[in-house]
Amino acid sequence: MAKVQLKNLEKVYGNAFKAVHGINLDIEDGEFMVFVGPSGCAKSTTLRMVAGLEEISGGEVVIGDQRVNDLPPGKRSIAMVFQNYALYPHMKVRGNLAFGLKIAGKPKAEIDAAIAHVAKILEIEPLLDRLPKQLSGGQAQRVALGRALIKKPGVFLFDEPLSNLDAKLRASMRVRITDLHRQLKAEGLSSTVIYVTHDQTEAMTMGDRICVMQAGHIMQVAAPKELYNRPANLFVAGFIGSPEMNLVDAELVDGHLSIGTQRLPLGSNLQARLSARPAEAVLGMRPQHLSLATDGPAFTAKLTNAEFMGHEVYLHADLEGRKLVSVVGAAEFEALGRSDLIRLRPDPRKLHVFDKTDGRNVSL
Amino acid sequence: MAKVQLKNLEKVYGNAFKAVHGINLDIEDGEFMVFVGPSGCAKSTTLRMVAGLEEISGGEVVIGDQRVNDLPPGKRSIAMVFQNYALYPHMKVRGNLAFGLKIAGKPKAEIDAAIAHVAKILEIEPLLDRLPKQLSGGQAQRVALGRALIKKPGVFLFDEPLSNLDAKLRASMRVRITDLHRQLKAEGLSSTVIYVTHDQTEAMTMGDRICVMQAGHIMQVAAPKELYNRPANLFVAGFIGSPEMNLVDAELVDGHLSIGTQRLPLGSNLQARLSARPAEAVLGMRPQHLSLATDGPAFTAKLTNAEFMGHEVYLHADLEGRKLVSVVGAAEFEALGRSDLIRLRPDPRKLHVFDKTDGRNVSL
Amino acid sequence: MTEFQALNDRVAARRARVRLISTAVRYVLLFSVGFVMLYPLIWLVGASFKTNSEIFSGAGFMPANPTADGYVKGWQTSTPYTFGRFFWNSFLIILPKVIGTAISCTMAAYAFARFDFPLKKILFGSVIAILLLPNVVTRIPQYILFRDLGWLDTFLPLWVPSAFAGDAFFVFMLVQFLRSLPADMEEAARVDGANSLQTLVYIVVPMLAPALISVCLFQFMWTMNDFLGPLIYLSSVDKYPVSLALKLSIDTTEAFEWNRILAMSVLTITPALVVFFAAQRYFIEGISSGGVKG
Amino acid sequence: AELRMAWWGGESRHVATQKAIAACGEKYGHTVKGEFTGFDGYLEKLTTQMAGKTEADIVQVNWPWLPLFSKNGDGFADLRTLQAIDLSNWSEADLAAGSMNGVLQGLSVSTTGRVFFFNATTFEKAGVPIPKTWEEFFATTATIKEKLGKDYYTFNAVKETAQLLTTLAVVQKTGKDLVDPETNRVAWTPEELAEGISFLGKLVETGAIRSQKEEAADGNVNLFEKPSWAEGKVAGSYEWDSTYSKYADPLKDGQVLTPVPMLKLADAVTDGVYRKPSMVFSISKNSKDPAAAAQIVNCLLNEPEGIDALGTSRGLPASKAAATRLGEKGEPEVRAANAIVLAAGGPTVSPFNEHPEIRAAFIDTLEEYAYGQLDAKEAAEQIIDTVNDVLAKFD
Amino acid sequence: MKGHRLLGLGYLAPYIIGLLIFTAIPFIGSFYLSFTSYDLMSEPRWTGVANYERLFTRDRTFIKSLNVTLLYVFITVPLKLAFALFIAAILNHRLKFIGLFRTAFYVPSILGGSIAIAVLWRYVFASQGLANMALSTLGIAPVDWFGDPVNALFTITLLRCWQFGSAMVIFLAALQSIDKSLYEAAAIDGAGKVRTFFWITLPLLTPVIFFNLIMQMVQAFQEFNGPYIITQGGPLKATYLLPLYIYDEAFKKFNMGYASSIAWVLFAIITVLTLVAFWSSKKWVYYAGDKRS
Ligand SMILES: Nc1ncnc2c1ncn2[C@@H]1O[C@H](COP(=O)(O)OP(=O)(O)OP(=O)(O)O)[C@@H](O)[C@H]1O
Ligand SMILES: Nc1ncnc2c1ncn2[C@@H]1O[C@H](COP(=O)(O)OP(=O)(O)OP(=O)(O)O)[C@@H](O)[C@H]1O
Ligand SMILES: [Mg+2]
Ligand SMILES: [Mg+2]
Repeated sequence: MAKVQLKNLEKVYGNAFKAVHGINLDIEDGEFMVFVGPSGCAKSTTLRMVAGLEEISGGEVVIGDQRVNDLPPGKRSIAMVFQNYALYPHMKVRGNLAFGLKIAGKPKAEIDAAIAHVAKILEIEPLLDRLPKQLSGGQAQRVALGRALIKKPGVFLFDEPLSNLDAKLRASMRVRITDLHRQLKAEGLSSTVIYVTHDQTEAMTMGDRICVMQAGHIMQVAAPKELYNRPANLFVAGFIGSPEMNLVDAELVDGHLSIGTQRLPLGSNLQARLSARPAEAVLGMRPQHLSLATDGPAFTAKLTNAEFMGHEVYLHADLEGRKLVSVVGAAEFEALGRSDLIRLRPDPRKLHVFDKTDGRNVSL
Repeated sequence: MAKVQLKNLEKVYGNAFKAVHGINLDIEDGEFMVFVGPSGCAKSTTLRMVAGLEEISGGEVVIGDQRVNDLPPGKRSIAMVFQNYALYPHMKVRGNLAFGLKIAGKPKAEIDAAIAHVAKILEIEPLLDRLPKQLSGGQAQRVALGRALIKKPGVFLFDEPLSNLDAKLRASMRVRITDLHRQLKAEGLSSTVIYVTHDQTEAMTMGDRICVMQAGHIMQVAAPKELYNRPANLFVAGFIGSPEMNLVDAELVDGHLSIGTQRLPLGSNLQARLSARPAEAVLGMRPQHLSLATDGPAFTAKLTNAEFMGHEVYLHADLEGRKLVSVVGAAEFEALGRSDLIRLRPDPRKLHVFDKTDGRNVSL
Repeated sequence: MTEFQALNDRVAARRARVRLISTAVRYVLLFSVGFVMLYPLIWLVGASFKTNSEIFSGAGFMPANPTADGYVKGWQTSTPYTFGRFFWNSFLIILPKVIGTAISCTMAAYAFARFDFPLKKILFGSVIAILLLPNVVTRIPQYILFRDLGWLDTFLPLWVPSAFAGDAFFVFMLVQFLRSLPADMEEAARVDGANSLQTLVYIVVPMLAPALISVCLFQFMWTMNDFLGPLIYLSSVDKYPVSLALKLSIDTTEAFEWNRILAMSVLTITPALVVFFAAQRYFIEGISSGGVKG
Repeated sequence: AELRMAWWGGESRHVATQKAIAACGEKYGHTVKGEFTGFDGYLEKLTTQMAGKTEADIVQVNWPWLPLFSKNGDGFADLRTLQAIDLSNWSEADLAAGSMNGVLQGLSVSTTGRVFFFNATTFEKAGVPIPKTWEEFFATTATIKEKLGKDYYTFNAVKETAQLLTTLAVVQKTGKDLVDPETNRVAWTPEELAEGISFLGKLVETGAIRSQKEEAADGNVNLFEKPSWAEGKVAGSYEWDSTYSKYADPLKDGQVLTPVPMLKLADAVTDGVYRKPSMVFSISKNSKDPAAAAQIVNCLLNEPEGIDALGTSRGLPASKAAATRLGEKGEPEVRAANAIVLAAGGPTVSPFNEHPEIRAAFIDTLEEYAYGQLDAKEAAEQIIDTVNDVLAKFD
Repeated sequence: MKGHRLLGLGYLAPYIIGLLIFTAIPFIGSFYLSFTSYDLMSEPRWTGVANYERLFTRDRTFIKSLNVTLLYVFITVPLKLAFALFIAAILNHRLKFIGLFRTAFYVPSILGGSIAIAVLWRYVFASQGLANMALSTLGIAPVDWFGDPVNALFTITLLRCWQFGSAMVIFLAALQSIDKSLYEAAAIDGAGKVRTFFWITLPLLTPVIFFNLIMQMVQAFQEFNGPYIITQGGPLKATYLLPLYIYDEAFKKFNMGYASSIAWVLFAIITVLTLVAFWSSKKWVYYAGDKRS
């Protein structure tokens, strides 16, 4: 059992800077939990408190059934993969893998067997006798993964493990890690994962649940689909999804949507869905839900830029000073012909309305 | 006039390694040309020969109407933006912008005016009195851009300027740079751009034309759409597009497509399109053109992983040992229900066939 | 096309010429500086094979009538012991001193670079203060201290202070070096279950190796050359290290034989030079990275 | 008893002394451990040991250091209280020289003094005889420079030799040592000293010696290390009698170096010889067994075992017993030089002549004089003032 | 994580013990002695600030020696650093045998104390020595290296500059760690070699220049061997550096108390100058600043 619970977890740095403001979070056994958020939001700090690398200023961390606040990292049944791999530069790959077991006083035969096993899974057998500096980024990352795996920890901690890799490698390592997680789970091994990233794509594709953080606070914890479809607040809405959700000041009156001077009748009664009626509303539309209208009512905007993505095109438009992005199919864009003005229609069922004052999504 | 011409350009490094094998390329005045290719393919080397930072071993570089082989970089009417910004760390932003003009002996008033102008365009006015280390990545990149802009060069050279930024920033800087290019062009300023990247998304979205390189050779030079839809060879096909094109050994017989033991009738006569009949063929299908089939003939594959991307889902499947990726709408995937096996049907009009021996696309 | 080629060739030739000249100038400069740097060593070796009168006849280094006399006589010494004995004594002083220095300075540097504790600033200040204090004056109080400890005429005063990280310079150097190393590997080790001592031994020390090697080398060379320390603390001739033995035959009021002294000088610096040349790569890496992070 | 004995020296002295202490130790059933080193650093080591009261039981002390270590005669054991030593072997003068404040602190091992060495070969080459008076000397110098060349010098005087030459000139004129034992102040008037200094100046002017500046330009190389000395281009010097070989050995091609009696000024009242114990043996007052130490010292200096083993490794012994036993042993030239020193007349030399601060006062001031920063009169006054200041500390 | 604080002290324990016993006691001892009259033979006698008073009011030698010392430091340090930097800059190119040269240039620093070197040094700079021979082949009049009071100090300075190895190695490492793209950016901005050096390289080196400056300054203030062996402080005390003076007072003249007071003044000067350097460094040293994770 390797549940992880954060209870009122706080962190105050030596310079009296409060980095983490009383976080509460339960991570289930075997769950793949992703911490995501912009740089400096205290993802690493939180993770490092779980690991025992950072002193806990308040609250507690429970791993399994044990309060671990006062346990050293080595005793917490965790393993960690660092952003820059942190391989021991003076040991061969084999030595890197063996180190933790050696420290634990495991017999040599057992260590060798464990290394062989892990090396096989990660396909790093040919690398075992190399030094870290003789490894490519992806290889080093796999060795770092191996060093974590070999300990059979209750909880895996990852701190932006892929951010030093290039796009292609990142995509393939992403799949590799989730595969691995599934495999461990299938084998019935403890395999709780806490994975820190600032890349929303990684978060979305990898996490069972995602914990979105900002400035030391949790903004929302939910499964990726939920986050994408029902962001709890402006911050989450803006952070999750690519390209970013369009967020514009708007007015909703009488089944009509006004942006700037333009006014559009909404087919469905969006207003009815609102749980509150904010004084000032911010309207959220995902670029994918803002389509080119050939006929019918639509907003007219100036096309400023079109990014060709192969199958799709990202249209950047200017609606009376408000920048909007719309994702349309390449063929559809083609059909549009050369034109400066485009007509855009949001999908009323997919609109979000946020209260500008507190950022809450009032349209859930 | 700032056309750039590369004529039989060659580079042999001191260790007798031939990095560039006689490249010919004409870049029009005002054109945004992207060099793309995997790491080590000599993109940078080529760019640096244009810049004058690397000696030219053979052939020539012509900028405007002038052969510049023997001109020092400062005299070539070029400006360059580096991957790691290469801001002078000991000078304030203002000093960084001013350096080139000071060297050129411009009067102070003129320099100040130029700085004010550029700072306004790039919205870096509040940063002018900061040191580079006090800038965030995006800000530093804008300053680097400013340092190039302020010189009003004939040609802008970019060497992976965005690869140190995170995904979000990269996306917005991408747009900013193309906007800027357009703006310069609109103002009638010389604004030829050579932009090096290994990121195909950047290449696709930014370039007027893209030059795909591999191992010191040009593989194809074309507009993004052309490249995407009509890749000249296996290399370009695999490199351009995200997720990568599925490339599998296949047989095309009698209007049927066979992969492994499975055989699928093609509606259209793909064979008729082929310009040659390769002994061994490689079939190329973009993930976007491999859709879930609810009925009708299709390949059956094992679903190994599904990456949720918000609007879309990347399905990773295994077809008798061949890994395939398919991009499907989230809703579509939803409808599929929990299942290990999926049925995939390629769009026959979008299939590419390559000759395995020389990699040529025979289906154009 | 041929015109092209010709032009290219001409330009290439000119460029090659410029490069050749610049390189030549550099090498000439470097070689001449190098010569000036090394000449003393060459002279020393040459002169040690000269006869006494020839040594003073000029600054040339080639002996006219080479003789190994200096070495033969020098090795015998005026004592019941040969020079070998003095080398052995030097070794007995150097070995514990170097080991003690390496261990204690590493510990101190580790503490300063990686831990927070009360009075840290003041204690680090003391490192700097020791660095700045001219050591002539502490000699007498120190001597009396060792006398009271009963350590006179033993090797203890020579290496015990070093074993307590007394060489501030080394502590300083290692702290600088350690600060420039990322702490990630140490954190990884702690996650792997290593306690701080294990982390120090298995992770920090290996990474510190270049700096440690230069510390050991410096300590080796300085100790080998140190004359005043042994002079003051050692009285028994059978405990003399080579630095002291070298001066045994130098009585400035009486005649002395230069070639023997030079021969022994050569022998004396040989270990330091051998060790230096053997380890110079690490050595230079060590001091440079120790110094870079001001 | 277990005893320690400390000395400085060169090769031969170390060997001889080790033999001697072994022999004497055996004779009296003591073990004596030698602690020896070169001259460099010896003073510093002894100083530290004296400060820490850890000096060896028997110490070889340079005679001029006595006032430093034993200003009041209480730095070392009082040798007169130690029965084992047969003091009758020394002259009263020797004993007086080894006493501080009337207490016998050190036993003179040998007597040494400065004599003139001339390169007979060079003089022969120029066809002039070796001079006997300063007047002859200046004349000869002129001839040699004329006949052999401007780069020939007849004399050498740097650092302490310059001091001692100045002293010689003054003493010959006045018959007085630097320090008046009655008043413990400088016995010379500024005028007298100034004349001595001018004498030094005259040596430079006449080209007998090289100027201080030229010497410095060569790095103040020791005379015996100079090629010009080896070649006979410097034809004379004023050196310790015991150092004959040091200066004779480097001479090339069979040139002959001859010790010569004091050159005298026309109006000299004395030879003005600078004669002193070269070094003394003292016994530590912290010694656990001073009696045993005394036995050893006596054995070394007065008994056959010690005398035979030591030979002339510390010069010709001052002890009568040793002198008798050694007879004619030792190099003849050294003996000749020593004979000159012993035969010459002059006032008793005070150890203050070589007190480090007084010596520094001389050397520094003479240097300023040589560089033309002071005239002879000013230099004399400056020296006398400084020396008196130092002496005052010993009142 | 608690107890971490004490752990640090634990690792520092040897240093602290050593500091208290082997350093602090003599340190305080010498400070005490500086207020006494102590001839080593009899007990120290308390004299209050008399030593210091004499130093600053009546001791001409001290003033002279202090001047010489300051002059020496202010000549040696810049000269040595400039030379080290110059050689490092030459080495900082893709040349063959870099390792060899680097090693060769370091050798003098190892030979340092050997008396044989002092002997040779005298021959090199004697009036008819190698140095003057070399000059005469270049048609330059011979120089009075040791005889002239001004030159003598300079000659000692040369000896110290000859041991430029460690400063050079540090410069070289710093030079090699400068991002090449900065030079390229400067080239594209049109800056030539000279301007690039003064406007880019030099400012970027300021941290190591500062480090070397402090180290060399501290060393120069404590210089002893060179003048001791070669010139004995002369001529006319032109090379009579303070450490030499301290040594003479302590071990030749037996004024240990007085020597201590000079040493403490020297210590104070070094400390003050170091502090001044640190303070001024804020103005001219550019700090890369750690990019915190
Ligand atoms: N040792 C420290 N002392 C003081 N403040 C710190 C320290 N470490 C981190 N912080 C601050 O705590 C906050 C959270 O830092 P943290 O490293 O956890 O962010 P992060 O979310 O991991 O960011 P990133 O994505 O850049 O890694 C930041 O504002 C940071 O400046
Ligand atoms: N100075 C050099 N000496 C020798 N070979 C070099 C040198 N610089 C580059 N190369 C080689 O030339 C080839 C092209 O290098 P280049 O840097 O141009 O590649 P690139 O396409 O820019 O790659 P990246 O995407 O990694 O920047 C590579 O194989 C590289 O190893
Ligand atoms: Mg982080
Ligand atoms: Mg590149």
